[in-house]
Amino acid sequence: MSAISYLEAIREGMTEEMRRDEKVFVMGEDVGVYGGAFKVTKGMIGEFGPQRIMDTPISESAIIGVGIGAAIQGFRPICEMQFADFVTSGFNQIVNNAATFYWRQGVKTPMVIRNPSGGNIHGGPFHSSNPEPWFFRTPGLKVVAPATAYDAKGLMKSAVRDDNVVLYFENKYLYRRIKEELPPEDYIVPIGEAKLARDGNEAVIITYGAPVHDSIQVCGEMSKEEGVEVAVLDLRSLMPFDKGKILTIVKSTNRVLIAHEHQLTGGIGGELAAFINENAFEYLDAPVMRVAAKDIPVPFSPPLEEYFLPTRDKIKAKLIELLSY
Amino acid sequence: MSAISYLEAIREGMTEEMRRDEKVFVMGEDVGVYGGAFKVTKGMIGEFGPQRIMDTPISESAIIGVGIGAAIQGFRPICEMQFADFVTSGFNQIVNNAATFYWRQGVKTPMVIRNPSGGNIHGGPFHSSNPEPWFFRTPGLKVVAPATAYDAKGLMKSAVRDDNVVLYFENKYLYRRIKEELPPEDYIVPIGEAKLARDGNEAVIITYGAPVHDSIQVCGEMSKEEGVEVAVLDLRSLMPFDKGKILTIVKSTNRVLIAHEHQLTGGIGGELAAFINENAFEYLDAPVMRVAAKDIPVPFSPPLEEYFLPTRDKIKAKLIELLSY
Amino acid sequence: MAVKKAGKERIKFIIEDREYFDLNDKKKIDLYYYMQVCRKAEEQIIRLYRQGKIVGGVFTGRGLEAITIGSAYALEERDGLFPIHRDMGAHFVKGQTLKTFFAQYLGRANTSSRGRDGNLHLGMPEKHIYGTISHLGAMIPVAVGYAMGAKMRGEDSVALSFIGDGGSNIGDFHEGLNFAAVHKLGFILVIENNQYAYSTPTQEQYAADYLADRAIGYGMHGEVVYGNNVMAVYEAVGKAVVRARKGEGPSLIEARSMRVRGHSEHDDAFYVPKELLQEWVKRDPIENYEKYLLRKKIITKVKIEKMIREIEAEIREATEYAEQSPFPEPEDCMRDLFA
Amino acid sequence: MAVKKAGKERIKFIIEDREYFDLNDKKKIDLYYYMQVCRKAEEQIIRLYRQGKIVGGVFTGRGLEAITIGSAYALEERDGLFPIHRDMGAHFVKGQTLKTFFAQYLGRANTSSRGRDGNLHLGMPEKHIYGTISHLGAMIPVAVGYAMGAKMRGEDSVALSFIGDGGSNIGDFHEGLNFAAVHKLGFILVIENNQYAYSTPTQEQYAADYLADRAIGYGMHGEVVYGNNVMAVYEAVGKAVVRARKGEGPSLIEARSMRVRGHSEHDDAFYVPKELLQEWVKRDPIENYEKYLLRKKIITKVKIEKMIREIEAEIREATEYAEQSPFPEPEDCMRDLFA
Ligand SMILES: Cc1ncc(C[n+]2csc(CCOP(=O)(O)OP(=O)(O)O)c2C)c(N)n1
Ligand SMILES: Cc1ncc(C[n+]2csc(CCOP(=O)(O)OP(=O)(O)O)c2C)c(N)n1
Ligand SMILES: [Mg+2]
Ligand SMILES: [Mg+2]
Repeated sequence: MSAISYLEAIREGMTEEMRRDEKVFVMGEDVGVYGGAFKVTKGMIGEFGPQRIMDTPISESAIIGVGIGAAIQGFRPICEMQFADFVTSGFNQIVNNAATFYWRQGVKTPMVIRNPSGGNIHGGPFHSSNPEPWFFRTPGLKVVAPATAYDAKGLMKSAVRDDNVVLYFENKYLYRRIKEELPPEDYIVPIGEAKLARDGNEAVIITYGAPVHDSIQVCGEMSKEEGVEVAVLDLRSLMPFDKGKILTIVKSTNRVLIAHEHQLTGGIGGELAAFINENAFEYLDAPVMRVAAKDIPVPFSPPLEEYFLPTRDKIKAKLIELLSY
Repeated sequence: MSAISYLEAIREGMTEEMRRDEKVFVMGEDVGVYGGAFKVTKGMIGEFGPQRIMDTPISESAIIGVGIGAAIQGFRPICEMQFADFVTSGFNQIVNNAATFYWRQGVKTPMVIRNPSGGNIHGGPFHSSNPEPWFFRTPGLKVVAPATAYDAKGLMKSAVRDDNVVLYFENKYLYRRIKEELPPEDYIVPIGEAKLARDGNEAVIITYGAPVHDSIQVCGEMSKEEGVEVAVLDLRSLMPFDKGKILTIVKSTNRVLIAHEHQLTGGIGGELAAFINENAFEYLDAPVMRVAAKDIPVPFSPPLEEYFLPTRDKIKAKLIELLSY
Repeated sequence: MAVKKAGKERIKFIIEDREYFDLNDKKKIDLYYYMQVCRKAEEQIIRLYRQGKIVGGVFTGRGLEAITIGSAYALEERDGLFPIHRDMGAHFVKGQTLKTFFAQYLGRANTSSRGRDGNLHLGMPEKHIYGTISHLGAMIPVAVGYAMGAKMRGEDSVALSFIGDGGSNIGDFHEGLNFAAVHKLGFILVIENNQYAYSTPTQEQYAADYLADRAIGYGMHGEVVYGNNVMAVYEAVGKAVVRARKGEGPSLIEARSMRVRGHSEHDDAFYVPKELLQEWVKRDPIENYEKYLLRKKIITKVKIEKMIREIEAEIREATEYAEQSPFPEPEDCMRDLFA
Repeated sequence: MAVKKAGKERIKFIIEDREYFDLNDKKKIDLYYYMQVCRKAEEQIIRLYRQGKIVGGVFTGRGLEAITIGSAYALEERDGLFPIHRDMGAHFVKGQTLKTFFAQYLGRANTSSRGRDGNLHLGMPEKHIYGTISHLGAMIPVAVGYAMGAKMRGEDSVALSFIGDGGSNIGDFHEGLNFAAVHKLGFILVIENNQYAYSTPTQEQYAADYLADRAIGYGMHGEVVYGNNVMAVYEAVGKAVVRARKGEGPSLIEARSMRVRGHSEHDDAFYVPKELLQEWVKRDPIENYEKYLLRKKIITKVKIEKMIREIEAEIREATEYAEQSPFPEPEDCMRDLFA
């Protein structure tokens, strides 16, 4: 058994589910012979053929809408957005059609929408964004965002098996940068469960996606440098988010830093902070603090993007501020 | 001088700006001879003609996109969405094109996008929504949401004069239900300034739109019944929101209830709560509490919609909970 | 080289006296029956609306019955129907009951949407009727996907949807039709060209001679029919269904008619020229079809009267049923956000 | 009645020996010059990319120079240009400088986007060049609005934009063109049909014979040209500009060509059949045009060599300028979110 990358884990998750259930299929731009812009579906057409690894016209709204229709017919489409940024072109189908069909008509529309997202690749404003907050606030959608290969595979499997619409945010920066040995047997990561990525008692960083790794590293440094142990809670699922685990760790650490790669204002961190404030107010020794991207579109040129992103340095600085409050 | 309705105030705002500046024009579905689905633009075509009160095909994305192009040419379009719900069909143009043009290319795109929004009219999930949180979190957009005729007019004028993209959320329920005498002279309400709609010292309800009126009424009742004076801060502008006024009133009341008509989770209240928590932690005698719509689409049948909305009863109950914390 | 298009007047606004596809007398009477059911049911809705009993606004398909009924009559039970806001006629053909119809308009609990979705967003999944969302055009890609699902399962069922002259100008129309054409799916889109989109006349919605010509740009079959001749509509859609089942791909059928009432019941349609309205009131699809059936001796006056009495009785009964049906429990709307 | 369409083969893939609109020898040499500038500049970009100096990916318009340059050459300064990802040729004609071009690709501060927007999202507002966003089709309605603004001001300036065979299938294509046709706006859309959209061949993007046929469904002028003949492209767009200025409405021009490199520089285009590629490499728009100019004695070998030397010198100079240009200050990106 050898280690596989985050990207390969996504592919394995899809492949195994497609073997298990013939109703599962993939559709998107260039997913077939080409294997997708990031090669996530590479080789899959060889095993499953063009009917189940289906290239589509450049029509994000139709990709989602057709996916809904196929789901009504009992299929389980995995719709790929070439970049998460383009999900805005299918926005209406997601938030009004897909999100509501079951609630308003009792019609199930199981589907996964894959969104390669995130920055740090010099993609500029339209190839680097993290659009999950728009969906996080939309009733009827589930939202997941794995940070490790293990979770990428396990959450993909859960998403495919889920009878609802699951927005799957995969972080492009992590694709080939992290590797892990995965269990040989079938496993899933349940949607809605956070994971304690690092234990600690002086504070907790609640985060997901790429900043999970930065946070763990920062906490390691803080442990060495200052002797403080800070926990890292990897949400993994954003909607529903794991209220139980959040409150437990908050109540035992009493100091909370929320870190996310998308912009600060109106981000998911706001909701988490409000939730923690409402439900664990008496336990807080300091205000819930947040570190996030700046409130501008993702800039292109390296010095700007570095300035924009919630880098390790910024996480560390904010953590020190929190600990010294 | 006689009182005019909220709806008439919007029309007056547009009309006066169109008289003042020939670059201002209105475009949207059925805004011309028909005067708009809600008759907000009624009669305006008589004064300004079909070139400046322009009917469009049913193409929300083009309405916004064409508006951007006209703005590049020095015009100041006011684009009407027939219902705010349909803004999702123009979502991509707003969040990626309109919101970023100036920042990324130095090209100004002054425009107003009017969104008749809100529930309590038995319109069902797609004629009753409050989509402002999606835009609130999108860098590059200004967002306003007046609750009174005075502010409706004054904010319309500011929005038209602003060199940026302003999303103007007008509450349909208020259209003909509230009236006010307005000053005869030209006035504006600056974007970014909240207004103390009611003074008080025991707590503050921070809100905007229709719940402003419910909040004021609830506070009146509480004053009579319990002798407590609770302030109501009407945000009026959501982006930028008035950080100064918020912190001032929070620091003098020490208890905060946020009320908004859209769904709780991922709503604007989350950001406000997080912001208050971050910046006035030591002043809080209770957690920042929120009252909002339920986390489902807006239901159609009256008993369901009543259950869904943050009604006066619910605001009052939450306020009592806050005061007795 | 510049593109060419076919000449201008492509249809006659009369019920031509000829054979129509596979229509026999029984089917012709069926079509008449459904048109009367739809007309009478919608008249009842208007009555209830005036009595303040309807939740929400009221849109009807008056004058468009030939389109919605002629189209849906070409479907089998297993085919998917994706009706929009003027397509109650199609519902009834496909198996929507008068009881669920009235219950829905009164906001009651006993419909597939349990009072959650707007009155005309009625569905009936067990009959493969999928309730629309309000956003025009949004159901087109979904119906295309339904057709794709059928193909993937190796079945020959088709999907049918509708769109207006106004709604045809939204992006999803384009993306959906193009997708269907590329994959040669069994999808049929009927354009209800009723000359107005709310207050906006067609020349402010599009500049083409015929919306059906958009089919050329997608590489699919396109066709124009007289929308007030139920047999012609049935024929065009029926043939489209045959092609679809054979795997010959999608069809775009433009049915020309006129909206003879306001956009919805609160709209007096002051913006519609009186002469235009009069002309089309005279072309009423039911009255003229009735004349045709009588003239051809397919039906008798007596039979018609009996039929109408039965329909009216059924409508009364369904209305009572609906009025006695419970409103949903408030908390019920919190259930089933997720499956 | 079913709709009709015109026959199949509508263009010849050769540079025909005939008059082209108002092209005289000077203009013909101009066209050649810009094509060489574009070709050489993009070759330099590829060199810099291989040296790891470029920020972001690299997309080129190689083989499409006749389309982008022939089109933009029909514009005046006041006309709006809305180029997309393969249209550097159009930029140069419209006044984009080699210096700003290279500075942009190196992520430097001294361009209209100050390092904020992606390399090919270059603009130059003072020359009425508006940098695209990535979302395909999104600039179409914007360009239509630019044309509408011109009309509202009583001016006759026009707007030109491009779209690919793939991008033509996105909703904004439909909404934008329909809007332009209804309002008879001075908008010209050139479809760069280069047979592939990333890895996807045209038959998986659309099923129509010609994308230009979509013009019929909008009621506008549609036309197909050989995209590797710069004069034919210029002629079609030039005439469209004349019509646009006269208020005769928009045009949709499909230029047929081939993408002779990968989608971007990281793509070796393994999915493109070798023969197809060879066929089109032989049809290189610059080489064949050069032969035409030499054969017609419009230019000489000597003049060409001198021209190329000058271009290459200018490119070297611009590259140096760009490499010496500063990166933006980090905090600069926080400015000007609002005007
Ligand atoms: C995307 C979208 N925009 C606007 C509306 C509001 N609206 C509802 S019906 C209608 C007019 C529709 O006209 P048409 O498509 O011709 O259908 P008709 O009502 O004439 O049958 C409009 C503008 C909508 N439902 N969806
Ligand atoms: C809405 C949207 N979806 C997907 C993409 C990703 N993408 C960029 S270029 C491209 C292929 C474009 O093909 P085509 O339109 O034919 O233009 P070409 O590159 O061949 O010139 C794709 C899929 C995008 N930019 N925008
Ligand atoms: Mg219509
Ligand atoms: Mg292409």
